Amino acid sequence: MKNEPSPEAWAEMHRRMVLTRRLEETLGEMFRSGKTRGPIHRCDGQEAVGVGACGALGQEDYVATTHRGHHVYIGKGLDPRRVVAEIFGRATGYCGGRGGHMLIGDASTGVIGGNAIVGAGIPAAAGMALSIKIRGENRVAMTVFGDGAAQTGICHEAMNMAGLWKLPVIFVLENNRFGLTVPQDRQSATGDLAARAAGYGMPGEVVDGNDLVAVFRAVASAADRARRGEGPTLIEARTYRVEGFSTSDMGGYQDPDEVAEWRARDPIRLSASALAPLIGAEEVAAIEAAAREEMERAFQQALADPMPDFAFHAPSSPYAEAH
Amino acid sequence: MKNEPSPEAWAEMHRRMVLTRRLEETLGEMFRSGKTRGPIHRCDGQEAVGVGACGALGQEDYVATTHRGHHVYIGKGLDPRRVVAEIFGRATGYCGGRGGHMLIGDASTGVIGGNAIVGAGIPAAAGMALSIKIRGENRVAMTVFGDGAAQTGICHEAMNMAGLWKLPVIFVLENNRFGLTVPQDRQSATGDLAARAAGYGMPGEVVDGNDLVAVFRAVASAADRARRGEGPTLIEARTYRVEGFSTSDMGGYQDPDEVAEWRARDPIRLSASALAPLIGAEEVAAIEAAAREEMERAFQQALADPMPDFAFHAPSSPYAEAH
Amino acid sequence: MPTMRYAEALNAALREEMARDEAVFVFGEDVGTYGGVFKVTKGLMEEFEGRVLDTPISEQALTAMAVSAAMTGTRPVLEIMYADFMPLTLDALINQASVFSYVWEGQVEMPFVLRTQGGGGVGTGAQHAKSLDGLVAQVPGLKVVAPVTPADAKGLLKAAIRDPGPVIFLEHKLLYNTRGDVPDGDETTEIGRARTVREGTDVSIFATSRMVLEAEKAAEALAAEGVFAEVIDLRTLRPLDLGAVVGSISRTHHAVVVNEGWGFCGYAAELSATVMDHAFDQLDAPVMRVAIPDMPIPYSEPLETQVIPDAGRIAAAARRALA
Amino acid sequence: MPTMRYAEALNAALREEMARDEAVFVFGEDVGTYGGVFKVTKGLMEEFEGRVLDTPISEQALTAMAVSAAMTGTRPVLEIMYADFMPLTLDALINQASVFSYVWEGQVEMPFVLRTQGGGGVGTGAQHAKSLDGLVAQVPGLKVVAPVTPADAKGLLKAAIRDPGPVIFLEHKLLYNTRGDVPDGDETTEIGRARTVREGTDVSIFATSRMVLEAEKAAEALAAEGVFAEVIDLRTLRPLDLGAVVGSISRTHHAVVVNEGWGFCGYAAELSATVMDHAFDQLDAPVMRVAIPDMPIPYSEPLETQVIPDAGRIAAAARRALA
Ligand SMILES: Cc1ncc(C[n+]2csc(CCOP(=O)(O)OP(=O)(O)O)c2C)c(N)n1
Ligand SMILES: Cc1ncc(C[n+]2csc(CCOP(=O)(O)OP(=O)(O)O)c2C)c(N)n1
Ligand SMILES: [Mg+2]
Ligand SMILES: [Mg+2]
Repeated sequence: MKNEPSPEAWAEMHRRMVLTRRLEETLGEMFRSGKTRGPIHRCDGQEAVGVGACGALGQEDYVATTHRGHHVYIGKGLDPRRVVAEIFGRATGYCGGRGGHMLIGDASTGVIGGNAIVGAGIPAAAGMALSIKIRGENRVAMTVFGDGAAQTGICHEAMNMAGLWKLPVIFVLENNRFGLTVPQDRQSATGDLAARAAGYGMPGEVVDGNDLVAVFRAVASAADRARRGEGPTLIEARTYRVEGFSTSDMGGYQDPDEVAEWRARDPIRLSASALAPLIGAEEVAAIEAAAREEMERAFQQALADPMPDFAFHAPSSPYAEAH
Repeated sequence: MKNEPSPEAWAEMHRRMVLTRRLEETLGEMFRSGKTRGPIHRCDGQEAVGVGACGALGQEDYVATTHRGHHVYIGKGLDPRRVVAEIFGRATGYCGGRGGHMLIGDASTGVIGGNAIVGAGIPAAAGMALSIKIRGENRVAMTVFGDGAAQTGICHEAMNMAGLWKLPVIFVLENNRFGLTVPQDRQSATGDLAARAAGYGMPGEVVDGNDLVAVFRAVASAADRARRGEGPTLIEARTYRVEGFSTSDMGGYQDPDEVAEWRARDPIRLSASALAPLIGAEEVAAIEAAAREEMERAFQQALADPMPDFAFHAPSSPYAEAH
Repeated sequence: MPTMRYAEALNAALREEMARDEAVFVFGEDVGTYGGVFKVTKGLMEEFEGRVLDTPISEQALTAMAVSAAMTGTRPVLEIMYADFMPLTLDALINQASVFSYVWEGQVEMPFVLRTQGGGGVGTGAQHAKSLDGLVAQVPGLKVVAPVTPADAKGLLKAAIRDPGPVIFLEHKLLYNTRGDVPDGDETTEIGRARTVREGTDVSIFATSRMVLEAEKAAEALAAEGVFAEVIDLRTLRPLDLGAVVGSISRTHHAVVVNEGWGFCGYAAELSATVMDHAFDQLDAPVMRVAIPDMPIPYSEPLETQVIPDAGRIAAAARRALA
Repeated sequence: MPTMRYAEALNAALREEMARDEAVFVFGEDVGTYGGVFKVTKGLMEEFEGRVLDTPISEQALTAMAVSAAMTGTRPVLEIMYADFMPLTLDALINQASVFSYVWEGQVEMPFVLRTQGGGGVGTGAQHAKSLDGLVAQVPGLKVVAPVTPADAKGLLKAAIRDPGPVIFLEHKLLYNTRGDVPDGDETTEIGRARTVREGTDVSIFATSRMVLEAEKAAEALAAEGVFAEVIDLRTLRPLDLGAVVGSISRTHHAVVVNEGWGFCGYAAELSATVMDHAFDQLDAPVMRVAIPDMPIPYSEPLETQVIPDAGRIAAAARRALA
């Protein structure tokens, strides 16, 4: 089948899902023991979206993500240690501690980047795609954004221009059923977000966001389409936010039955059982164990890394120098 | 037929179309002889949209319009003399000369109001509808906006909320085929703007924007729907901007054949020939002559009115007082 | 006089005003079921049916809707979750709210309140820690208040809701859990009046929002050195209490201005310029500006603490003024 | 040295830079087929195929796209038709452009130019006549320039396009038709350097954009009275040429600051505060602020002329400073 991941590629994506899962779980534990700073937005249960989507791209392709982008960071191949270091404000983090977990960027892998303004990744990716088109490059740009972000004005403007100019961009709508605490049907006039694609002259497709390979396939086809000059695609990956909005979440707005149902469809377990026939159950188990260990090491190293030193940064204002 | 205008109502709308036409033509003449100040955006050829839409509303209903809203002002029953006075910056104008032709407002007739920020009338009307809903009133709010405005982010956000909350609002998209100089197909990824309504959980309908009664009917039905609590409607009225964008237009981007075709479908002539069988051709002619005279008088009076006196207006800043 | 938390004081103000006046309604992201991410709107949705709305993530249209709803008979109280998102509201404030209060003067009132919270210190990063006071304080026709005590939080919010014009209400994320005495019942704090927190003879410290607490600490440290600082909580940023500013400087002849926004072109600049305009002859030394250096707010703790003004920097500025 | 109009000088700069560097592209509303409403982009679409784009009316996304396109290898030059629409661009400037230049420091450059034009005087009304210099000058990481002569229009635009960071380029609607000598070829004007327009000994007048012309007239009027004013065209609003400001005041000991934005919290406030910070001891009198009073700009001629600063108000301020 076209755009099917090779067993090796799948195994690598599986590994990255497990890395992400351990990242999120460890962050949760550290939050509970008071060792994190600022909000943390976990994406466990949604790993297949970020990892599957990034897995279908090349290193040279660009991706913009959100406040909940750990699966994209890891999915695009960032070094877990430097991701963790950034989350803990270390000098060795991807932003030297300046950005924090929502703003990680790494030009060398095309992660440009995390973004904590809801919706902002959408025009960001469209702008990168415009750049690609102007320069005549073979890259594509992608953004992963939320169902909440789909209601922002900037989403409309960016998608219209992407459709109009047939930009090489892939819009991955990660529909986890909530925008912060508000369920999707109380923030959107339609339950069918993918259908809005027609209004922007592009195809809209719904995929199972907990199915790694389904996400991979959809994005791979969209990337092909984009590289052929046929323009953008909207892919709505349906998943569910099984954790709270962030570490500060006080809960009380989610339906526990729904959460349990989705937990039962855990993307890592689904991937593992489909991958085992291809590479063997032991191999899957070995990959998972190694990934868990790698993430543990990443935490150990990152937490031992130094904090950054402060430096003024205001090249355009004379006022700062006076302080 | 339901929501058919009575002959009297139709005749009154016809009169208002002619008033608007004479307003625009006279402004054009005065511009050419250097007697206007600032830009003027003429709506002649599009009178049926504003006049037909406002004709289907009551005085208590709200309307927000654009930089090109003369047909809405006149259609909602504003006094031509005070409209002209505002356009010429007179103290007797609807804003005492403070607003100019793009910002006319009159609370007593629900004109709230003109707006020169493209797209801004859309959330304005949605906000009025929210107010109506909160207060449990029987009014509706309407906005007339352009095909250019349909591409703004604020349009998306406002329509989504209107659909979500089933607000009593009518979105009249006056598609005159241009946003300033850019044709519709070079600013929108889709030619079918009404179809976007589905993404906001509301019906979308296309009507002939040069057919006064078609516009009236569509808006009257939408108003009924809104008053029944069934929410908003998007009505795309297809027309054509037969004049330049504004008095400062240097032309060169319109297809003369297209302009000629649409001029042949003049909304006033179409209305006249359909109205004549109902009230008699002489009556139609008499209405038109009276309207032309009334507008002429309005100009004479308004131009004789005094200019305003300046007064500071800065209740919230101590700085202004120092000047 | 009961003691309560700042967040509770705000909640009480909302509850009392909603009970007092049916035209008051509350909307914003997560303000309903969840009671607001800072719990300011807790319990209101159950208590006031239909008058508390959870909204989509649509700051731009929400603000525009607050403006028009306010012009048509309701008194909206809109929550914008972070002051960092105020740029999204600025078209509605600058091109709508500010304009219509002047051009339609007398025809419509515009009683809306936009509540938001800013400030740094807890690792929320460059997109969630800013105080953009200078942006909104620039807009004619708006009032801008920033209470630091729970009493003023309640008193100013009640006054803001009753005000016939738009009021921007600036809270601070580090104040919600602070406690203080709050008068029972219907007391309001007059908009436009500063508060003398501590009398002094040597130097005047003018501060806003949480910076008032740092100024108090600075004053204590200075007192230990025999320097007596007068601390003025401006409370209202626009209209500024000119009398309080000039009066204090006429006694101390030295001034420090403190604001948690950027220095260059920020609110502290206006304070310095105001003193220049109105009290130059009283000054024995230049006004000292204490503000955020002209750079984004970094995430990592050792970096962030360097940019947020604190008692140490304020005291140092006072010493410089007196040197 | 050929003489040309300001608009032609800008056009020449764009043409030369587009020819010099294939990464430069131009986009914005009506900049293509029509050549821009002020004709600045005339002829470029034909000359540089695929590198000049007419856009939808989507200021918010367009600016965000300029930011990300600039980070991925192109040099976008975006036209925002009126400075009044800058609020729509501010999220992209404050939360994107400003942030990433710091948090990803070194990883990406961000070479984009946002051209816009502001200013009043010709009856364009409250939504089309503002100068919002203070809004954009507040943002760390941006450079802000405002040429008044055709030579600087060309020289600064070329420098802005070549700059590795974001530059906001402020034009003025009343300058496009002014003429002046413009050096041939590749000359640029250094960003960050003010220009002494006229030397003087008694009072320094610091002005921006078109206000420089009014300041010159004021200086002439003052000279007739025996008062010699030094007129400084700041040219760059951020970073401000502190040396030029302090240097001039050290000679004249009196200062007037002139900006066509609002006074309270506007750019003139920063100028006054800058003098307070850096030249207080040199001052024999307070700095006089000349700006737009804190109100919307009215439409009608006798009202509008009262709010736009002119030579008369500037000269009066200089006399007050020297009184
Ligand atoms: C413009 C803006 N408005 C509000 C917020 C606060 N906020 C952060 S995340 C979030 C919900 C986003 O929902 P969604 O896009 O579905 O992403 P998810 O958290 O579900 O991944 C909100 C309201 C923000 N960061 N930016
Ligand atoms: C936010 C904003 N961007 C740009 C403009 C400049 N402008 C004024 S009218 C116009 C075209 C509007 O097109 P459309 O909405 O179709 O209205 P029409 O003029 O065709 O009636 C533009 C770009 C503006 N006033 N506001
Ligand atoms: Mg979501
Ligand atoms: Mg149009």
